[in-house]
Amino acid sequence: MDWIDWLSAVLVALGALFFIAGTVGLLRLPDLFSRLHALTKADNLGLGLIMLGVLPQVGGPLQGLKLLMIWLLVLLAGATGAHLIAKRALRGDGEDMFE
Amino acid sequence: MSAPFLYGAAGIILFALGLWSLLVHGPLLRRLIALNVMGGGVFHILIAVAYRGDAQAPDPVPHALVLTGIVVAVSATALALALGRRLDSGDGDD
Amino acid sequence: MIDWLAITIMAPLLGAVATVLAGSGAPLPGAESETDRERADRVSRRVHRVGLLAILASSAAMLVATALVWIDGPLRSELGGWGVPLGIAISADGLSAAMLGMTALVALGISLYATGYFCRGTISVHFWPLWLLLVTALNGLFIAADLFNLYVMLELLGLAAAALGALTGSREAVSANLRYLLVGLLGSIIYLLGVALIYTGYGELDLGLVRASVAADVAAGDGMLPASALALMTAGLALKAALFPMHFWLPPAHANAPAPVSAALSALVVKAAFYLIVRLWLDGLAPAATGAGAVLIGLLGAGAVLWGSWQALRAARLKLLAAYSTVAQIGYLCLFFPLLVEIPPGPLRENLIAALLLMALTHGLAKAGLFLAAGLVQQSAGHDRIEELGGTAQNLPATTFTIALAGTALIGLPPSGSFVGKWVLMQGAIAEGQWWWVVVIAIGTLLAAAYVFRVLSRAFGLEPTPTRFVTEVRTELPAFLLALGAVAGLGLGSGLVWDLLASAPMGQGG
Amino acid sequence: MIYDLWLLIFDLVLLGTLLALAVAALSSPEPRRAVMLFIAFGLWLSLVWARLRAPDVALAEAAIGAGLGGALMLAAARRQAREAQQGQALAVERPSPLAVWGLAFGSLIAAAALLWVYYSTLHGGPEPERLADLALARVPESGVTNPVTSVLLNYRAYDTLLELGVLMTALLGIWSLGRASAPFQPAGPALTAMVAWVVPLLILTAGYMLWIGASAPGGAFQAGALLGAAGVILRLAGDPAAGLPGETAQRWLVSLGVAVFALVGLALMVAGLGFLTYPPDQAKWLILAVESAATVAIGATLAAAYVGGRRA
Repeated sequence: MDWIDWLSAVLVALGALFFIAGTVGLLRLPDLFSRLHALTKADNLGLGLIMLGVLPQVGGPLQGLKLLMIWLLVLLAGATGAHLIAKRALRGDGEDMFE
Repeated sequence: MSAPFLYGAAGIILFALGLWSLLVHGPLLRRLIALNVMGGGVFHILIAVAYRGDAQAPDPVPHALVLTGIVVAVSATALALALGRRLDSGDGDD
Repeated sequence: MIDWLAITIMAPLLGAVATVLAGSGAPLPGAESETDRERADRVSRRVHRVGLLAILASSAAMLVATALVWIDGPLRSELGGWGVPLGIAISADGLSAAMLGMTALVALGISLYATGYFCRGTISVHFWPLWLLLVTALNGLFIAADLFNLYVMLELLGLAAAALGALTGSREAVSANLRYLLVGLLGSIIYLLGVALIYTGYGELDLGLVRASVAADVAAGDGMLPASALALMTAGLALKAALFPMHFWLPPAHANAPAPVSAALSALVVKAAFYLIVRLWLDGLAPAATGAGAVLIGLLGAGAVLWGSWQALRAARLKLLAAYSTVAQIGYLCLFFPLLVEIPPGPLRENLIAALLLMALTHGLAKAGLFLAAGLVQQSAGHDRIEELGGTAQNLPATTFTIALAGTALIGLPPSGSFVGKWVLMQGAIAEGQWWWVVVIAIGTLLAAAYVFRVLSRAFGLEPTPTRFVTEVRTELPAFLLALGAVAGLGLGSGLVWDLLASAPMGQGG
Repeated sequence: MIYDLWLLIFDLVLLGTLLALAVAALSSPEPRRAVMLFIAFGLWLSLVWARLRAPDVALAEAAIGAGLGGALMLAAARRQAREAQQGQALAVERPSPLAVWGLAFGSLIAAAALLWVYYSTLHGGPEPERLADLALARVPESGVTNPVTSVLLNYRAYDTLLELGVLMTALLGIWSLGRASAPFQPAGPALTAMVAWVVPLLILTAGYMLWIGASAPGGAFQAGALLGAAGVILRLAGDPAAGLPGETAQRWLVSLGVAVFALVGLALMVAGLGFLTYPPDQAKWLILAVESAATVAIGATLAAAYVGGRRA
């Protein structure tokens, strides 16, 4: 293993740590908002780190671009999802999505 | 002990778990989940048989069979859910 | 180059597509205005025309395929030009051809009847595409020579059948057919597990190749894998064929479907699952068939004959009676298994296989006729409660005659095809020294006579003499012809079945 | 294949998690929780399949099995939960302990027997010659270079044609059952903004997936699932039709796959090559045509199934 591989390994491990932290937060934190916060923050960061770690290992710039896009999509979906959950929680737990 | 056996064995356990749940639990949604887990178990066996180690390309035939199976399973699930919805909504329309 | 086997699948499949397109513009359920009704009638007529055309083309192709097998022997075609084991083959021997021919006749009868039965509303818009897909699946199943292709056909059959059965939309129909769908799915998954085991062990899916590999394995004294696979597949298919005691889903599902659908389900769909059991036991996995397993099937069959006939006798409704009678009739077919496994290949065994096929065909025609007639009774009387059927013969003489003819075939009176079938079965049982099956057949026949006469005695109540024999040709004639075919056609022409099987024996086509 | 220790541990963790997720999904009585766990199970299953070098199937399971199947189940679970809230209490089922344990015992016996058969099949004798080498060797003649696509659209094209028939049958059954389910209310600005980004991206990705399927993991089913997912997202954001056109056009779209596939097959038969027998030099384009039609049909069918019935 040369230093690039070591760097990858460290970054991926760090990313995994963030995921664990996010999961622990989801399970242990008291209310929905802080859980949401922990989860999205940790996941976004964790995935970003894992992506950075894998980036030097891929075959070409196109694959790297795909990885970047995956991260951006997850960011977008995560942010929207968190927003929707929070909005619904603020309005009270009715079936407000129905007509 | 080999990877195909280990993975195939997990498939058989999934099949048995799903079968048990299907026979024990009544509600439609739980039955459908059980059937899908059983199906997943069978697919898992086929995927495990297709795996020939990391040095050799896997067998594409079981892969295609499983792909077909997945589409068939989701079709059946969709129809069953529609029948269940019709049952819940009563005889209002038609 | 015309591949008639492929056409038997493609004609109904493309017909289904055509009826899907023709069904555009039907009003939504609940729309009741005058223009809506007019629109519904217009669309409905269009779909009927397209559908009838498609079923005529399909039946013609099926009959051509049957005739070709009869004249030239087995048909086989390797799709995609890859050849087995890589590609998929379809093939037809005498057994497949006979099932194709029966399906063509029953499908024609049901289709003609449906144009009259579904003349109101938009139900025809939903009926035709699903019905043509059901025919596709049936044909596909009868000519399939590949274990996984059979799985796809089974699923197509199960989904189309459950959707058709729920067409009336009544609570009973939807709940019974939801249960039928789930049972069918369970059966398919168990079958697929058997296929997965076969692929694990032999790495092939073509029935002919699997048969050779299994034979080699069994000859080497190692039959555990094929026996387990056969057990799994049979269990899965027994669920679908409603083999006692896995018949619980059948009576409500068949009794609550619209009459043409009940006829198709009882005459064809259940038979297709049973056909596949026969195909596996006598052809694809035949070397792995064990006597103990066959005796178990025979015992379940005996249970089905007794229980099904008894329940039919106690049934309050005509369609429920017909459905329980189907359970019993599947039982008779199972009684052949313990004999077939014991008897070595030869004329006696060929005789038994032909008799089995003859009984299946007779029941197919007779039960289709009975269900179609029951549907007419239900439409005319507004119900099908047997106790209140007095005077039906006066209102619907032709239909009552149809019920009597179908009853003759169900009991197994001469000259019906099932008389010949039962006769050969009893001969075989006595020749093999397994006389107890004869007792079961005798009790079942007596019970069948009792439930048929129970209906007829109600129907011939003392009422004024009818003025017209036939009230509506379009619906009454197909039912009558099917029942007549079961009694006279297959009874007097039972030699045809022997000819067909002799010209294309099993195990050579696939 | 002899195991190295780390790989064995890795595999055991992977499979242990899979089984734990299955148990959790199967044993949860609350419908929404059960469905979410089932979706997690499906995603994990696709991860395991990726480990077994089955990326095509992994994609399909994630997109179709867990994704669209999950979306359909989630809609049903949500409706049940709403009915439960409105006082139509969910039937509380308490299966008798005897049945529970008896059936557990029965399933255990069945599993043990199957494991024994499976073990002796795999390790009882020489590894059988399966179709792998034959299938891989003939890929160059099949018109595509992804072996799974070779099997799906050439060697076993007949299966795939009928599989499209199964999908169509399910939708026709759904249509026969009556009206569509109630739509969702229009989305707020955040979701609308996401939809505006994601739906075009999904359609673009579907096209890419379809094209790349000839040579790399992907193909008509994965691409169709992406189109179906676009429909699901549109419906969630408030479009009651899930982005689908009017009824007549919908009927054309959902039957397009079967129709083109069957007509190509028959045309080849009439041309003297045999049903579904592609000439090797034109196989590539014929397969692309069939796959394009199938992609559109699969996407439209899945989206229409999510709508759940006929609409005015």
